[in-house]
Amino acid sequence: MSIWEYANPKKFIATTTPLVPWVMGISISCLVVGLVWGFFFTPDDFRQGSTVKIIYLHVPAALMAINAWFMMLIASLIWLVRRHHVSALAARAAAPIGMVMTVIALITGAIWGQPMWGTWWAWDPRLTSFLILFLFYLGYMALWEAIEDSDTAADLTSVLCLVGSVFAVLSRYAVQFWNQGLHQGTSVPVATGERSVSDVFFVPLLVCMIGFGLLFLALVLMRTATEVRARRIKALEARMR
Amino acid sequence: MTLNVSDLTVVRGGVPVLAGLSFSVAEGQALVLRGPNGIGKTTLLRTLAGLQPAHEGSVDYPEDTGAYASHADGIKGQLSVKENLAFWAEIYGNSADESVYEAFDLVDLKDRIAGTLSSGQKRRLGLARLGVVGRKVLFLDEPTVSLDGFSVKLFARWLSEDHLAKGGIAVIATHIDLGIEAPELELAPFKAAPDAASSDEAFL
Amino acid sequence: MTLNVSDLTVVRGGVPVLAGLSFSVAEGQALVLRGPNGIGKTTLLRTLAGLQPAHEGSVDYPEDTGAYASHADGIKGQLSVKENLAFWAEIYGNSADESVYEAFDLVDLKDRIAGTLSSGQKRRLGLARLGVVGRKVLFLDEPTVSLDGFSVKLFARWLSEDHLAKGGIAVIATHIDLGIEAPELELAPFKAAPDAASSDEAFL
Amino acid sequence: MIALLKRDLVLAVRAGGGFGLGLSFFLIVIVLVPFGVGPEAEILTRIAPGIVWVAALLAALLSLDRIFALDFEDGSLPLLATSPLPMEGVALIKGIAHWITTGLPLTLVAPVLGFLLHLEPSAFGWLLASLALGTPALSMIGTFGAALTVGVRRGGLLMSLLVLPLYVPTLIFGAEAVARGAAGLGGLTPLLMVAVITLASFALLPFAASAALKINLR
Amino acid sequence: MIALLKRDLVLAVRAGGGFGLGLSFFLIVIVLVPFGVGPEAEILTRIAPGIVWVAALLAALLSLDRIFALDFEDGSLPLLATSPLPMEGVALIKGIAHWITTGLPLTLVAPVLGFLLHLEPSAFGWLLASLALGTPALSMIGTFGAALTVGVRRGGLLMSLLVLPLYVPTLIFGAEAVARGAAGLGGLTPLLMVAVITLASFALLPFAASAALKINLR
Ligand code: HEM
Ligand SMILES: Nc1ncnc2c1ncn2[C@@H]1O[C@H](COP(=O)(O)OP(=O)(O)OP(=O)(O)O)[C@@H](O)[C@H]1O
Ligand SMILES: Nc1ncnc2c1ncn2[C@@H]1O[C@H](COP(=O)(O)OP(=O)(O)OP(=O)(O)O)[C@@H](O)[C@H]1O
Ligand SMILES: [Mg+2]
Ligand SMILES: [Mg+2]
Repeated sequence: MSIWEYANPKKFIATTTPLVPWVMGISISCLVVGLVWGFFFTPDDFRQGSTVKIIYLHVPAALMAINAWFMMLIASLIWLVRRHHVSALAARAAAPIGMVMTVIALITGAIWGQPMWGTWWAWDPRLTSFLILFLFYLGYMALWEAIEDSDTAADLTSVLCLVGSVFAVLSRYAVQFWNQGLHQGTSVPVATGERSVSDVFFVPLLVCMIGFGLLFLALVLMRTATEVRARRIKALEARMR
Repeated sequence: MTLNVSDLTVVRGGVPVLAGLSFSVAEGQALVLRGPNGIGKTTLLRTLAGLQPAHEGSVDYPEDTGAYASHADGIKGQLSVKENLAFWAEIYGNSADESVYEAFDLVDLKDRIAGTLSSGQKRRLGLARLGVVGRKVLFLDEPTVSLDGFSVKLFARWLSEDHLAKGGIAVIATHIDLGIEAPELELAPFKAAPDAASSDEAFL
Repeated sequence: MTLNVSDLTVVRGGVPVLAGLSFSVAEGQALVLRGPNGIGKTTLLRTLAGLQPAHEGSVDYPEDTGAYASHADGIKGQLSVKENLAFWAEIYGNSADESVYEAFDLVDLKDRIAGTLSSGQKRRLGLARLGVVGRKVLFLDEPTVSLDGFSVKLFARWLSEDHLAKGGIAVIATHIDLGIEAPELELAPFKAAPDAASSDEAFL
Repeated sequence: MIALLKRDLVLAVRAGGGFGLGLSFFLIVIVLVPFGVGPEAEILTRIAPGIVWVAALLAALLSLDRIFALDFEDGSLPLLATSPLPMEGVALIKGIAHWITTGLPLTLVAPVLGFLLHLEPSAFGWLLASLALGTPALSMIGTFGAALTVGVRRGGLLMSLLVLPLYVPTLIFGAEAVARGAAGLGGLTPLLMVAVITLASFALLPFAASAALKINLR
Repeated sequence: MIALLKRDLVLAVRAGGGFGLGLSFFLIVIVLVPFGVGPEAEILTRIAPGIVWVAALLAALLSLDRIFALDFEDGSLPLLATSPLPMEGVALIKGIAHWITTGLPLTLVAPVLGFLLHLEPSAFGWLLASLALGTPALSMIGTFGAALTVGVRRGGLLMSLLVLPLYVPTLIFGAEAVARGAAGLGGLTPLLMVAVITLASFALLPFAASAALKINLR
């Protein structure tokens, strides 16, 4: 028995359907615990005041936004190499979720930026590379939508995902180069200091991250199952003709 | 050299259209594909030419000997007739000699910009391309569309005397009579059953 | 209602191609244009349809009764068969009723995206457009290209029973036999002499 | 005419999210400028009105060549020309359809992008108003340009060349209205000029476009 | 392969001045910016490197969709795919032809336009070098984008959406090289990065483009 057995659409649905409620349940528990803990039971930061609490949404969302693309990359590779339909559909299913995560990270970042930097938006390298990531998601999804034949769409989006990943890394490097060179006035997002802040902040953050990760997993499983069923309907319709 | 097709299933838009096709065409022979509109002639020819993968079964002929002519001619309207032919000849590493223009009655049109040709003249130019590629196995999709009676005869003459007689092979989809001697293959019996295995079968 | 053409000269790319054409087609009649590739059938039909001006002579039929069908079908690949027909019907202020689908054997294809049709199916859809425009005078340029024998008969039946029998007129350019009773006009004798007056004559 | 408008909108949506795409091009152009110019907020604030307008113009431009080209290639255009629809109506509808798929979504999203370029807060209203009044002119002028070049292969670039000078007045007045609004000077005069250009385009250009189409079909 | 390159260049010239048009688009975009932004010299000097680069990028972008679309529509592409030319070679040649008709003339004329935008005199050399090294990458990346979207109707805008984020690194390094040159900081590092991107694009993207083409022709 190999793991590829689960790449069979029917087997996939049969295996994952009972799992989804559990994953979803744990994820929601983690989120509730993490967010409530973070929002109500941690002290205000002496420098940032209560605005620091947005970190419980911002950081996990940012993390998942990147990981979603990474997952799509792996799923695309599996499709190109082994041609399992489920992996192509999983990549398709992950894209909108990743995009929403990117948007959440951008919006919470913007909301945070207003009190911290006095501006909603700055062309900071990290912010900028997220904007680019958002564009990649947009293009990837648009290509899926634009092509009628599902296998063709899967092939082309996989190629795009591969090439896009290389360029995304390159962009990230470019953006850092660009901004550092021009000497940005605002402080870099608190990538440095914050984690050194006591566990009071860090533990609930960790819980939230786990919650977001599981939420992503549950959503991907659900959406993949939906894509599989949509494909099944299409196949059945084709047969009826 | 022969073209061997065995147990072929061809798919279009995820749906199998023809299944269980087997035939072989020997050197110097042509095969005429017949069948009503939408039976799958174009799909079959594209599969034979290697533009799309066979869903099942195999297609076998020596590599780099095939050439395909589709409904569209691949003619550049901005180039002259001569330039169009010279381009394709060069791509295939040949040169377009005078006899091709004669065979397809293009001598007078040689320096005309292809965009100003009439539909039949354009089609003659598209067919003349086959005369310069120097390939042995031709897959022709309705080659005589828009041609008048005289031009159809010209084409039939070129096909039998200049191509088949020199050891070529041709598979031709057509609705009209070409006036060449060739076995016909009626495709209707090979129509794929609606529940035949498709590329989506994993989802059913 | 008749279509009267008198002493017509038609021009293509500044060069006259046909000259001195006169004919008339009465209600309920069709006229089949014959002639080798490049003689000027398409040019003539475009002139009759009013897409290009007559160089000399006159074309006369009641205004807003003509419809033209060219080599290209004007089908939108992204729309379904039904949507394509409904669009043209609406443009002409009509509606596409069931009988048109039957007349052109499109009932099964009604909800298919037109881009996935085979070439013959597409052409049938293009012809079905003529069934929804409700025009009396049709100018048809090689309507049966790519059609199989059965579809040609379908079209001939529609033309004679649903169009001509109801007082329509049709001028049809074709290279194959349509199987309808209609006078034929051979265009070769009307080929314009190379020194015939052209639009550039002022420079000669 | 409604049928044609409906069809064009349906086609725009079917062909892979027509609306979304014009919009994302606009977005991307605006995002690219800081990459070129650098991230300093003061500079961006200063050039934002001009850049948003230039981006709107380019987004409109990029989709122009499809207004008639697709209909020309598949033979619909001669069929429309011999149909009972007047050619002026066809041109008008094509312009309107282009605006609905490009200008309208672009106008709605422009404030968000002004924000990325650190546009002065007081200018947002002016930006919205000037785009709402000005983008229809861009679509209609573009339709005329597309009609002029419809038979020409590779007409896309030729058309840009013809259309861009025609866009200049709209661009100047539109950007000026926003810039004055940002400076608190009141941009009513340029805004009015934009409105005049739009009205005049819709009153006159359909006739010119129709003439150009008929000539190109000959 | 030479035959294909020759044909594409001849077609570009025949189709109404291929070279001239890409160039004039570049020119017009650069001329439009002062209309939008206002004529102050200091601001223009400041944004000139970025604007020239963004304009080059848009000029390249505008002609991308024709790289394969025309060949697809008239049926040449399946014929090329069944010809002895490897598809990678076709993609490579198409990229080169696009560069010769767009990137090359644009690079040659860029200094003149830099002048219109009051570019710092010390930056002209950097501008020329960065465009010469960077525009080939724009063409090759664009060829990949065009290959991805070749079968798709209205692929033009979709392609822009896919290609523009891929253009970001080239744009940043290119504009940065000029900006640093203008500031007298020495733009060698970004220039080197541009060269690396170009080399890598030409080494790898023909394969990706060829894969995409084959899939689209299926
Ligand atoms: C739209 C604006 C913003 C975006 C797109 C954004 C994006 C990101 C990204 C991508 C990460 C990286 C996650 C990781 O790799 O672990 C991150 C982390 C973080 N951001 Fe933001 N950010 C934004 C605004 C802000 C603001 C205004 C602040 C607060 C001043 C902030 C504070 C942080 C912190 C504290 C982290 C965690 C850093 C770490 O522990 O590594 N961000 N953000
Ligand atoms: N995406 C699709 N989905 C479903 N069916 C399709 C799709 N694309 C094509 N078909 C169908 O596949 C069949 C085969 O088409 P093909 O073009 O091969 O026919 P053909 O024999 O060449 O017909 P013609 O004589 O009209 O050219 C047709 O019935 C067509 O309608
Ligand atoms: N710009 C031009 N300059 C010179 N001759 C031209 C030009 N355009 C078309 N012609 C010629 O005009 C003639 C008439 O063309 P037309 O398309 O009307 O022919 P047709 O009878 O429809 O032919 P077919 O049966 O092939 O469709 C052709 O010989 C064509 O080569
Ligand atoms: Mg066919
Ligand atoms: Mg003709």
